Amino acid sequence: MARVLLFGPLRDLAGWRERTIEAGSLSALKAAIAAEDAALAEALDGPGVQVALDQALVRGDPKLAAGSEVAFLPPMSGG
Amino acid sequence: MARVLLFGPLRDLAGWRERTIEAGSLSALKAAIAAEDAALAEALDGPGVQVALDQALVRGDPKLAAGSEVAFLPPMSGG
Amino acid sequence: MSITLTEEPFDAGALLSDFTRGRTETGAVATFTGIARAEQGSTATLELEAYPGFTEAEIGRIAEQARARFGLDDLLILHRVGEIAPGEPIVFVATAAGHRRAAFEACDFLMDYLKSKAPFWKKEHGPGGARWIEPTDADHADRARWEQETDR
Amino acid sequence: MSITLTEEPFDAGALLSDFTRGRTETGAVATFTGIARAEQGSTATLELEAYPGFTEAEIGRIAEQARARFGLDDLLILHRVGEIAPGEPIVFVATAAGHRRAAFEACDFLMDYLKSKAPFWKKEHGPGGARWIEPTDADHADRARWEQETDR
Repeated sequence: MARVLLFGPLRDLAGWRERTIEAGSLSALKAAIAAEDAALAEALDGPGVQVALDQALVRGDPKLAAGSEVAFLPPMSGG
Repeated sequence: MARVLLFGPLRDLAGWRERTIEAGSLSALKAAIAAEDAALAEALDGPGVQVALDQALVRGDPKLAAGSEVAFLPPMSGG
Repeated sequence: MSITLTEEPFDAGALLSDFTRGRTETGAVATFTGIARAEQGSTATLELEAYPGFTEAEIGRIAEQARARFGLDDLLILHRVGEIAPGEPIVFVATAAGHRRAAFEACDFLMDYLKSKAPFWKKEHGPGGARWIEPTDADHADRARWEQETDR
Repeated sequence: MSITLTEEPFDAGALLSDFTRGRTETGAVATFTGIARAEQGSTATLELEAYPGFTEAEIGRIAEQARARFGLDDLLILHRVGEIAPGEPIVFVATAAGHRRAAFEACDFLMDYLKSKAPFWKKEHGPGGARWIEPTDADHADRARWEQETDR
């Protein structure tokens, strides 16, 4: 069960900010999202979207542990 | 009678900050000062010393009116 | 070194008073206060979202860079999140250094970073609806100045 | 636009609070606070002399230049005169503008002027006696930056 967080425009698009989703890897997590919201899944792969796993930026397809926190960060706007 | 003001190191050298001196022009004023304090008179002509007449910088040998304020400004140090 | 996010309005002056107090070895304190503009009378409200923990840590990394690069004695960053009304301060940065050039440059550097790259997402609620905002070209150009300087 | 000389210690934060209050159209406020350093534990006191009237007028001329050159909404300069103890603020400059670059640059410009050319005479009373101070080479170099920019 990963805790999934969405920020900025991704949150508006999805209609939620935080959910728990069953997935053992980032690619499995995205597949689970795509199965119910194709537009959101496409946006998560959009230009400039970064992924943070337990508050550190990651690339590739990391494994997810029970209680992992996965955040999808669209391009940052600055303050 | 001109009101004469000294600032910074000129004031320390002269031992006074403000005096009234009888003089009809800047050159006459300097001559009056030289008559009693040659070291001060020399310092007033030293490098970077500016003269303000009634709070405006002047050059040359302006006439002094009764109640003129003449200030000798050594090089400014900034704040 | 203090980095804080807050949902409450703040008084930049009170922060400066605290920051300046008792600094007998610091010659120079520079500050910047960013204020939400009313944008010619429109009553736009800003909504600023952060990723708690991550956002402070990312700002902290850059603050540590600034401290080392400019030889700062200390720095303070306070940033609003949540809903911000026109006229309210959004961000306050203070830098303390021995001499003024370091204090000014560090403050400028930190603001360029905060405005262009810090992990915030900003939404403007105006009369015509809401829209997400991205950094301006000027913000990117401002930040790029510091990278060019490093290359020299 | 406010230019003041004062013989009393002041709180930079209180000045910033007043300066910032109610500015709904100003996006950016930059400040600088200069503090008398204790200079590695020596207990030097500064004595700063101005020519009342003339000094404010000269600073006002430069302040008006800064206002026009950088498009400032407002500015404030407060400068101590008389005896200043280590740790006490000597000068506070605040600039308000629509955007941060103008506010920063104007504040920097005003400080360079104040430190190198403003009509003050500064005496340091240290353990080894008193001496009059002239601007450093760095102060002159800082100020010269703005003249080069005008030439371009």
